Amino acid sequence: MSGIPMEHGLMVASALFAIGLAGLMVRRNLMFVLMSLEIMLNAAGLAFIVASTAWAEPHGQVMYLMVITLAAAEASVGLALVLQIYRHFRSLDVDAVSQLRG
Amino acid sequence: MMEMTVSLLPLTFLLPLAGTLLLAFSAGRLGERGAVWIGTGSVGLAALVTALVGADFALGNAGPQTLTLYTWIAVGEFAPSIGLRLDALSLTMLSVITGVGFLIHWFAGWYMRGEEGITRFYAYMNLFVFSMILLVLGDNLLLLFLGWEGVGLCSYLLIGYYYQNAANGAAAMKAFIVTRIGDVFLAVGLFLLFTQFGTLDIAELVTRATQAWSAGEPLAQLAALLILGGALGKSAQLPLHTWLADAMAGPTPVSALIHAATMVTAGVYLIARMHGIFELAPAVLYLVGMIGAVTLLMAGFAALAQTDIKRVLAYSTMSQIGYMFLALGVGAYSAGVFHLVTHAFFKALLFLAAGAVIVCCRHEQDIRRLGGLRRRLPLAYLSFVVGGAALAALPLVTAGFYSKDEILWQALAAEQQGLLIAGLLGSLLTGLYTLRLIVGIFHGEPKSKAAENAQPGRGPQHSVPLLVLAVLSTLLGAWLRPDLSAVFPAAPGADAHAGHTAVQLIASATAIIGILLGAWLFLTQGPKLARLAAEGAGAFFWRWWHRAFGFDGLYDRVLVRPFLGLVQSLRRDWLDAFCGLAGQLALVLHAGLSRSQNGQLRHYAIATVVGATLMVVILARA
Amino acid sequence: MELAFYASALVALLASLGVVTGTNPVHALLYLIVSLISVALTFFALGAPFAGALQVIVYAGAIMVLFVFVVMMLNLGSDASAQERAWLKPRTWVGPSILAGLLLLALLGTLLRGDVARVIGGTSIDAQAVGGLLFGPWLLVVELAAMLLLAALVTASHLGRDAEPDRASGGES
Amino acid sequence: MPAPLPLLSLGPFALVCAAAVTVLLGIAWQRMHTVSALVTIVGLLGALVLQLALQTPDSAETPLLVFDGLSHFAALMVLGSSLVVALLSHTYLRGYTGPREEFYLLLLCAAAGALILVASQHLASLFFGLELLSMPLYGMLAYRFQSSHSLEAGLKYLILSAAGSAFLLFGMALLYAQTGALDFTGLASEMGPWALAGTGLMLVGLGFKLSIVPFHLWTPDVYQGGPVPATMLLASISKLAVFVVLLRLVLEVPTFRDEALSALLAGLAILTMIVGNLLALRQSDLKRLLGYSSIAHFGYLLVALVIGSRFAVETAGVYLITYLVATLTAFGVVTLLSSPCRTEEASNLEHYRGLFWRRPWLAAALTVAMLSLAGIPFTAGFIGKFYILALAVDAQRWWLVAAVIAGSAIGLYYYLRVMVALFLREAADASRAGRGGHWLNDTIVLVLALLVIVLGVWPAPAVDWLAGLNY
Repeated sequence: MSGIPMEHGLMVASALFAIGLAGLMVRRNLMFVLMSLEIMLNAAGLAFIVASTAWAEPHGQVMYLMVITLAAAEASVGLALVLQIYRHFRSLDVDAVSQLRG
Repeated sequence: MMEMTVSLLPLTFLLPLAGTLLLAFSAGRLGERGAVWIGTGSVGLAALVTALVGADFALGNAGPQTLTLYTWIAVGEFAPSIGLRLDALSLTMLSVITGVGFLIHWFAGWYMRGEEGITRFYAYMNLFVFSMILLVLGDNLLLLFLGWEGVGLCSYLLIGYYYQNAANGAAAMKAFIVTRIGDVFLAVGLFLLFTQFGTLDIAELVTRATQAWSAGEPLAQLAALLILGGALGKSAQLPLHTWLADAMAGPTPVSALIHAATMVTAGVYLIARMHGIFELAPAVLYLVGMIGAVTLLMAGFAALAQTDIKRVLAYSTMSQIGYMFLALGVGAYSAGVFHLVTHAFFKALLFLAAGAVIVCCRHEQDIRRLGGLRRRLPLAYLSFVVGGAALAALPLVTAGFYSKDEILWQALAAEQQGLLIAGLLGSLLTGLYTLRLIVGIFHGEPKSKAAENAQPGRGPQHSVPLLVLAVLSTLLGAWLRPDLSAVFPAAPGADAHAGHTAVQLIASATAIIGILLGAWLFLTQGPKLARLAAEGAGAFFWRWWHRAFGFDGLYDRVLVRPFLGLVQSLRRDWLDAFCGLAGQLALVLHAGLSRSQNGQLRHYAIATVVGATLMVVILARA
Repeated sequence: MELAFYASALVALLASLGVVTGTNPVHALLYLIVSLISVALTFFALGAPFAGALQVIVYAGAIMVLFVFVVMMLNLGSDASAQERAWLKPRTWVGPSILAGLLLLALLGTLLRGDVARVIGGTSIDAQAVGGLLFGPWLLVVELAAMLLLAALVTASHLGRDAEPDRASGGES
Repeated sequence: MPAPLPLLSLGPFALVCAAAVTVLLGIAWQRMHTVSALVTIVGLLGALVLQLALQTPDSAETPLLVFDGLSHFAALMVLGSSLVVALLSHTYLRGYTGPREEFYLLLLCAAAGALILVASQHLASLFFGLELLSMPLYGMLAYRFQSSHSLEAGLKYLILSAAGSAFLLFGMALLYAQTGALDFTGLASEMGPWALAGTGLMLVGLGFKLSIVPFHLWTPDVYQGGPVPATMLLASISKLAVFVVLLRLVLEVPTFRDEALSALLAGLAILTMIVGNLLALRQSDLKRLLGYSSIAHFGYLLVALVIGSRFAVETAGVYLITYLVATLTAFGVVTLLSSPCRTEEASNLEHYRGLFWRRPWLAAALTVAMLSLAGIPFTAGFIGKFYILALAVDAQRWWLVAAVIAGSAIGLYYYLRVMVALFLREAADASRAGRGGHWLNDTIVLVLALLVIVLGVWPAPAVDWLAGLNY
C-alpha cells in the first residue's frame, strides 16, 4: 500500500480551516461564529495529527490533546458569554454588539 | 569628615525642589502659615547647607572640585554626566542665592500676608531658587541651559503673578519674549561650541577652546558674541534692557530676589564662567565693557526721571549691572563678581524697604504721592539710608564703595579712560537719583492720605531681614569679599598701584558730590526743579528720560509693528499652507483611519484575515 | 486506508460547508457533529486511534452537548432560521469567500511546494506513547491544562450568572 | 541535567498557582473579599521575592522551559505588574455588587500563564502559556457583565483571540510538519516553505495579541469596554509576555529571521507606529487613547524585533520597563478615579478636566505618565525611545528612524491634549470628584510615577542590570 502523502492531509486541514474562516467572517449569529471557530480549531488539530503520524512520533498527538482542551474551554466560556449577551441584547446578532467604536 | 559636607551639595537644589512639589500639590490645603513655613524653610535649609559647605571650603578642607552625580544615559558616545561644579565662583553665587534668597523669602511672609494664592507664590519662588542654583552649580551646558530657561520661566510666572490685571500679563510676556531673544542667541552659541568641541562640560570646553583657537579667531568671536547676546537679555543690558522696568509688576519680594539680586546677574555669571572664551575674543570683551558703560549712563538718567519707586530701583539695577559688565569688559572679573555680591545685598535691602513702604502705604508707590514718612516708618527709613548710601558708594563705610571703587580702578589700570569717565559720571548720577528717591519718600510733607496714615510694619518677619541686609550693606559686607583668584586670571590692576589712591579719591569725591548735590537740590530746590521739568528743554529731557530714551517706542516702531504687519500679510500664503499641510494630512488620515474602527467584529476579523493572507503570500514566495 | 481517509475527509469538508452556510442552528449543529466524527474517522485512517477516540468522546460528545443545550435554552428554531436567511445574502458571501479562498490558495501552493516528502503509512501511535510523553517530560502541560480548565470554569460560572442588566451602566444603547 | 534547579526555578509559578487554588478554596468555603485580595497579594509578593532570590548565574532548562536572564527579567516584570493590578483591583472591586473573589483567581491564573509564556522554549508551553494568559482575560474583561460595554469587550476579545489562537495553532502545525519537532532548537534545524508559512501564521496569532497593524482593530474597543484592572493586565503582562516569547523565537528560530519576514515586519512596524498614533489623534476617551498609544508603542518595540541583535534585546528590555511603568501609572490613575464600580468608568477626557484642582497628586501622576509615554526627556519614556532610536541608527535603518520620529511627533499632540485637560480650570460639574479611596492606592500610583521620573533621571542602575542578564 502506498499510504497517504502528508501534503494531502495538510491540504484537507487547510480547506477546513478556510471554511471555518469564511464562516467567521460572514456569519452574524453568534452561535454560528462559535461553530466556525470550532471548525478552525479542529482543522488545526487535524494538521497536528497528520504531521504526528507522518513523522511517527507522539508529540503532535499531545498537541492535539491540548487543542481539544482549549476547544472545550473556549466553547464553555464562549457559550456562557453568548447566553449573557442574549440576556442583555435580546439578540445573537454580532453586529448589534458594536457600541464601542471610533 | 570633610567629604561629607560637600556631598550635601545636591541638597541645596533638591530642598527647594521638594518645597515646590509639596506646595504645588498641596492644592491649598496647607494654609498660609504652612506655605510660608515650607517655602521659607526649604530655602533656609539650603542656605544652611551652603554655609556648611562654604565653611569647609574656606577652611581648606574641600578644594575646588566637580561632584559627578552620575551619568545620565550612556549610549554610544553620547554620555552626558550630571555634575556639580564647586569652586569659589559657584560658591559665591550659591551663597548669594540661598542667603539673600532666604531673607527675601522670610520677608515675603510679611509682605504677602493675606494675599490670595500665597501657596502658588512660594511654589514659584522655590522653583526659581531651584533653577537658579542649577544654573550656577551645573558643570555642563545642559544643566546650565536648563537652569537658565527655568529662571526665565519663573520670572515670567512671577511677573504675571497678579494675572487678573491684563497689564501685568503683558509685562510678563514682554519679559519673556525679550529675554527669549537673548536665549536664542545663547542656545545657538552653545550649539556652536558643542559641535566644535563635542563636549558639554564647561571646564573641558573652555580648555579645548583655548587649545584650538588663537585669540581673535572668527569662530571664537562669534561664539562669544552669541553668548553675550544671551547675557544681555537676561541681565537687561542695552539693547535688550526694555523688559526690566515693566517687570516691576510682580510682587516686590520678586523684584528683590529675581530682578535685583540673582537672576538678572546671571548674565554676569555666564560671562565670568565662560571668560576663557571671551579672552579669545578681545573685541567682544571690549564690547562688553562698552555696553556696560552706555547702559549704566542711560539707566542712570532714566532713573532720575521715574516717579514709581520700583521703577527707580529697576533702572538703578540696570545701571549697577552696567558697572559689572564694565568690570568684565576690562578683564576685572573678580571685581565684577564682587560688585554683584554687594549689589545683591544693598539692592535687596532697598527693594525690601520699598516693599515695606508700599505695604504700609496701602500699595501707593508713586513718589509724588508719598513723603514725610521718616518718622512714621523709621526702620524703612534707616534701610533706605543705609542701602542708598551703599548704592551711591558713600566712601569707607559702605560695601558698595569698595566694589565700585575696585571697578573704576581696574578700568584705569586697563587704560580704558573712556570707561572710567563713564563710571565716574554714573557715580554722580547714582548719588542724585538716590537722594531724589529718599527725599521724595521720607522728607517733606505727606502728599496723600495713604502716606499720612502709614502704619509701620511689625514683627521679626518684617524687621530681621531688613536689619540683616542693612548690616551686610555696610563695611561689614565688604569684608565678605570672596577670594576668586583661583578662578579668574589676574586683573589688569593686580600688580600696578600707580594711581590707585588717586582713583579712590576721585571716586569718593564724585560720590560725595553726587550725594551733596542731590541733597541740596531735592531738599531745598524742590519747587524750582518741578518748574524746570515742566517747561522748555527741561520738559523735553524729563519726558525723554522718563521714557528711558524711548527705546520702547523705537522697538515698537522699528521691530514690533513691521513684524506684526509682516505676519498679517503672510497670514494666508502658500508657505503657511505648506506648513499646515502636515497637520491637515494627519487629521485627514486620522479621520479616514477612525472609520476602520467601526466596532463591527466581522470587519475586524476580515482585517485579520487580510493580514494573514498577506503574510502567507509574502513568506511563501519562491 | 487511503480510501477511508479521502472519503471521510470529503464528508468532513462537505459537512463543514453545511455548518457555515446553514440557516437552521439545529441542522448546523448536526452537520458539525458529522464533520467532527468524519475528522475522527480520518484520525483512525491515519493511524491515530487514541486521538480519534478522544475526538468522538470529547468533541462530538461533550462539547457538542454544550452547544445543543444552549440552542435549546435560547429556543433557536425556525425564527432564527428565517433571520439567518435574511442575513445571508449572496452579496455578503462574495468578499469573505474570495479572501478565504485566497488564503487557501496560498496555503495549498505552499503545501505543494513543500520538500518534506513523507508518507503516512499507517504505523499507529497508541495511547501508551502519548501517555508516556504526557506524564513524563510534559507533566507541566497537564498542570497547565488543569489551570486553564480552572480559569475557564470560573469564567463560565461567573458569566453564567443570572443578573439583571445594570441600568446605571447600560451605556448609551 | 541538574534536577533540583529547574524545580526551584518553577517556584514562583507554583506559588502563584497555589495562591489561585487557595483563593478557590476560600470562595468555596466563605466569600471574603479582603482575604482573597490578601492571599493574592501575598502569593504574588512571595513569588516576586522568590524570583528575585533566584538570580542564577547559569540558565536552567526543562524540556519545555528555559530559565535565563530574559525570562528572569520578564518574570519580575510580570509579577510586579500583577501585584500592582491586584492592589488596585481591591479598591476598584469594592464598589462592585456582584461576587468579587473570582477576579483575583483569574488574575492569578493569567499571571501564571504569563510566567510560563516568558520562559517557553517549546511550542507546547508557548501555546498553553498563551492560552492560560488569555482565558482568564476573557472572564476579567467581561467581568462586569451587567454593563454592555464590558460584555462587548469580552466577546470581541474572545472571538478574535480564539481566531488568533487558531492561526497560531495552524502555523505551529505547519512548522511541526516541516521539522517534526516542537522545541525551538528542533524548529531551528529545518527551513522550508511550510516552515515559512507556519511562521507567518504564528505571527498572525502573536501579532494579534501585540495589536500590530493590521491585527490591531480590537484593541481600543476592548481597552475601553473592559473594567480598568482587566485592561491594565491586558496592557501590561499580556503584551509583555507575548513580546518576550516572540523575541525569543526571533533569536532562536531562523525562520523568524527570514529576510522577507524581516522586511515585512519592518513595514508593519512603520505602519503600526504611524497608524497607532494617527488613530489616537483626536480621541476623547482616555482608555481608548491608551489603547491606541499601546499600539504605537509596540510599533516602536517591533524595531528591536526587526533588528534582533544582542543590543536589541537590551533595548527591548529597557523599552518594556519604561512602557510598563508609565502604562501602569496611567491606568492606575484611571482605576482610582473609576473606583466606585456602580457608575460608568472615568474614561472620557471630560472626567479629567481640571483634575489638578481636585486631586493634584493623581493629576501629577497622570501627567508624568503622559510625559513618559510621549518620550519627554527626564522621564522613563525618553530613555526607552532613545535606546530604540540609537538601535535603529546603529543598524542604519533610516526608514524606521524616520517612522519613530514621525510617530513621536504625532504622539506629542494627543498626550499634550490630555495634560492640558488636567490643568484646565474646573468644569461646572465637580460632582465627579471621586474623592476617597485608601491612601495606600494613591501611594502605589505615586510610587509608580516616581519610578517613571527616577528611571528617566537616573536610568543607569536599571540599564546596567539589564545589560548584565544572560541570554
